[in-house]
Amino acid sequence: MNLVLDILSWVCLLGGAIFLLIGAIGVLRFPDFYTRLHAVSICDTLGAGLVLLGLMVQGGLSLVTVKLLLMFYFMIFTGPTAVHALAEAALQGKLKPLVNDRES
Amino acid sequence: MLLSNLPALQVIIPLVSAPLCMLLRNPRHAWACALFTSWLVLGMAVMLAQRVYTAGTLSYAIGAWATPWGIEYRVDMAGALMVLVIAIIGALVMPYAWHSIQEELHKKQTGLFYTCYLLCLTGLLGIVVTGDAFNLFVFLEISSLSSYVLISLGSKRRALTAAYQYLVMGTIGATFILISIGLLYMITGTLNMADLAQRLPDVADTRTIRVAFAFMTVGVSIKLALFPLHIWLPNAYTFAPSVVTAFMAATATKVGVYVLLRFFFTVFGFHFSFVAMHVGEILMLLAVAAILVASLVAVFQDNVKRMLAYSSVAQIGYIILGISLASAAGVSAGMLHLFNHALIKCALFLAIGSIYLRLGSVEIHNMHGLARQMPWTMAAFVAGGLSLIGIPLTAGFISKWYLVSAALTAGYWPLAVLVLVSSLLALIYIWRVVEAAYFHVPAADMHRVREAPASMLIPAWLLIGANIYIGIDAGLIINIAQQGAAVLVGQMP
Amino acid sequence: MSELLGHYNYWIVIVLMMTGFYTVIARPNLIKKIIGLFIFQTSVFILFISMAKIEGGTAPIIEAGISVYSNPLPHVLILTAIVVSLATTALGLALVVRIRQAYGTIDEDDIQVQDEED
Amino acid sequence: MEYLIDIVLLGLLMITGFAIVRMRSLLAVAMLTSIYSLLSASLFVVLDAVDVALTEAAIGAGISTILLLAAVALTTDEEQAPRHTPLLPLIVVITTGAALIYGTVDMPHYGDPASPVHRHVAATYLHDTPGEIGVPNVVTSVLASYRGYDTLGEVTVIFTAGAGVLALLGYRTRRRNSRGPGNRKLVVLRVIAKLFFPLILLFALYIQFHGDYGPGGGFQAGVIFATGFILYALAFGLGNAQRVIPHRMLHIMMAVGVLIYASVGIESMLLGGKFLEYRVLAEDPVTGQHLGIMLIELGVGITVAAVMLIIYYGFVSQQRSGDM
Repeated sequence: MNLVLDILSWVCLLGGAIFLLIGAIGVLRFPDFYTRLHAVSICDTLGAGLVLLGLMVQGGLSLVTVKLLLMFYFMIFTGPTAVHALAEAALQGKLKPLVNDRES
Repeated sequence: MLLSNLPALQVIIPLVSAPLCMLLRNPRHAWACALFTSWLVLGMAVMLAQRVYTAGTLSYAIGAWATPWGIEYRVDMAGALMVLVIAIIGALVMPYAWHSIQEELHKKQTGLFYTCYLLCLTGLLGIVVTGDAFNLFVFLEISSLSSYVLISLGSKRRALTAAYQYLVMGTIGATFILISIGLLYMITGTLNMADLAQRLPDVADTRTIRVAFAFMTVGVSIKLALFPLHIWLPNAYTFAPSVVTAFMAATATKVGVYVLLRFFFTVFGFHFSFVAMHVGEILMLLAVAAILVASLVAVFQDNVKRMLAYSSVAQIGYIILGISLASAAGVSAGMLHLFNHALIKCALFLAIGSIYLRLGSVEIHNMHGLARQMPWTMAAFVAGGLSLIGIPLTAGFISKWYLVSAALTAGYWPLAVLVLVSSLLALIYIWRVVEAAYFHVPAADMHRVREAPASMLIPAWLLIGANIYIGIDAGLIINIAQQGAAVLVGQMP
Repeated sequence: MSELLGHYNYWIVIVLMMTGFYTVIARPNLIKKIIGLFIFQTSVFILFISMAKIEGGTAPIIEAGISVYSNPLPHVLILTAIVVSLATTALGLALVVRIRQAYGTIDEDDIQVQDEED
Repeated sequence: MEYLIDIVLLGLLMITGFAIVRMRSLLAVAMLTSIYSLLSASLFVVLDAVDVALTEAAIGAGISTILLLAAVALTTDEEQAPRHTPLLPLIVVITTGAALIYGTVDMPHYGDPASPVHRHVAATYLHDTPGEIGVPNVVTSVLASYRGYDTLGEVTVIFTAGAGVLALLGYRTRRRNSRGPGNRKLVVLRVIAKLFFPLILLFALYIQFHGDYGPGGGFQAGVIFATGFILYALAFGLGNAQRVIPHRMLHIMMAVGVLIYASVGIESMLLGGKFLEYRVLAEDPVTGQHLGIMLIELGVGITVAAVMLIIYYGFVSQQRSGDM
């Protein structure tokens, strides 16, 4: 049982790490601000979320898990809001999105 | 209860009255609060000095925790003298402040001005009485932060840049001090100064302690404006409100000197500081440079406040010179000059503040014929100037005399010549003001200038009176300075 | 070799401190200077906290079954120092804002030029 | 493993530090400074300093960044190229650094249990805290009791900063913000802010009163409390925030916090003890310590929260137009 939990948590942790990595690469490689935001939001939700999930599995049924759960709750609300606010600010600042049919 | 808690109350009372002062919305009430507190502090300082004079060093364990674990307040004779200096200046400056501040500051800022003044007082007193290295850092920051604010309240826009420059340099200095405290703690495992002094000799031969010593010296030197780290001082003194200049010139740098003395003699010990690290020679070199360069620069200033600021740098040079002689006579001469210079400079800056109030300017070329309009103020300035030069029968003479004799005893006769030369330079720059005020034809609109109010004249004249009194009968103050030096230099061969 | 490795932490911290210190004294921009001070101070905090670390220790919160704790005293000192650093930063930035209102620039050299004109 | 994390974090710190020196855009530098703080907070966790990490994250990465951004917004973003050769600064910096490196040679090794730091004073704190103070978090017991006077000084420092910013920037009370067309776009932010505002305040209270048992205490709680209101002000405009918590009230809070702290000390003097000697506050010395620590942490929290908000209001009210 312990082994199963361990494997499960490691899968989650590694998965989270991979998503974080993908997000980071995306921020570097994507052509403009709005697409980069898209990459960032993966880090916030899936990346961090999976890491937290993995840790929860490690923590078992304890106060730690409750705290992690609260953190997860906090992240899934704040992450998208922050990205939304950023995009909104960029739009207000007259930053034009990159439209297709042009290579950058 | 009062007597046994005196060392703590000395600092706590201004600390508590600062927030109270902020809550008072009426500027007059805030002023009254600050005034009352300053005089209360003075009363306690006198009581404290009396107790130390009769009973010897006082130690007070805050929170009743035994010494290396809790924070200790420790007041010896040197500390009591410093507390007395700060309290006297603080008490005399406050009655003066009312008119001056009303004129120079925006009405909304006056309440906050008095709050910051009380905080600065708290910080300075806290630095002097504490026996804990880190607590010293905390109170140093209280006094520094409040003095940045006080300086920035000056009426010209350059007050802002002066305060900014002081903030940056002061914070670098404070961070250096913090690094030094960290290194000391790393090697000895303690923060209490007495405990440090006990543990340091065993580990004094490590490179870490040497570096800690160097950082402490540089950090404190920035605070006390030792040449060439003085560059913040002229601007800060020139553009701060008059009261602040008078208060800070007399106390802030002096407290820096005191911290240096504490660390050199009490914490690191005479042997380590002066024999192993040769700090005496270095300081003497810097002090000589400070005296010569700053006096020379002062001669060429048109703004009297700036001129006196450079003169302050030179006078700090004298004090450091006394210390650098590394003898009991030298240190007591330094402490004597520290006390006297506080009185002299405060009186001079108070006189200049009165002139600024009435004339709206402190440039020499605007002061032509001023003596006829403001006879009492100018007379105070002249008396203070004479003391600054070191004419016999003034306090300045006494301390210079002791300084020269200490230098001669130590075999440094060129230093005696140096003191003479710089006194001549002082004569020149004071004379330029006197010449303009007494012997030049008054400007056309000079007749509109009135004498300063009594509340501003009396503090200046009290200080002048003290100056002359010390010049005639210096017995008590010399005795205290020598006792203070003896406590500090106790372990000296 | 272990002689050298024993101090690597401090050496990096010193480099960090000097990065901040350099920014303070070399950069003419007033905000950059404040940031430099902030970096300088934060790095000094790391120095303090590094010395509190003990091998195999845990955070100094007493719990049954744990006997080795890191040294709590530097933590306390640094808590104080962090607050002091915030106070300095806030005051410094407030000054910068006022300077900008008075001078229209936050570049040290420009300010000096204006001051000389006064 | 711990060493690996340590080295990686230090490496990242170095990269961030160099980037801060090189970058010209002050907005970017402000964000990098925040990252620097956050990295050092992570490093503090690795080094077992959880209380410090919490504080650094809240103060360094949180409030300081907000202040920096506000200052940049009020001044200018672009840093001019330096016009002098940085030779003298370089010499000063290299000398200082070399001196420090020279000093490290005789230092005890990193993590060495035999170093004097761990032996002399600190060992007693760890040993005596359960019996004398009775709180598990030794950092709290040293902070609030053994070295409680430092903490009073620290509150005074923060108070000074608040008074200073007030004196420098003054304040203007805003009328209630109008709901212009531009504000409609903030609707997502507003919903989330409304949702989280009570939670942040709740979390601040938790940090405030849980400080005896885990990381936390008055400072961190005060900062988090203030952050809640800053979020509110960001989403709904300064005018509305000032209706919730007016300026005059902040002045009073700022002073009252210091006074609470100091009066605990004075009370213990009146009861015949020394200044800040909490054990005389109750019959049982340990209960007295508990009571004292709780009261002073409350004082700290109130002052810190008030000052943070005063500083924020001060900066933001400098802006002439609308929302920030």
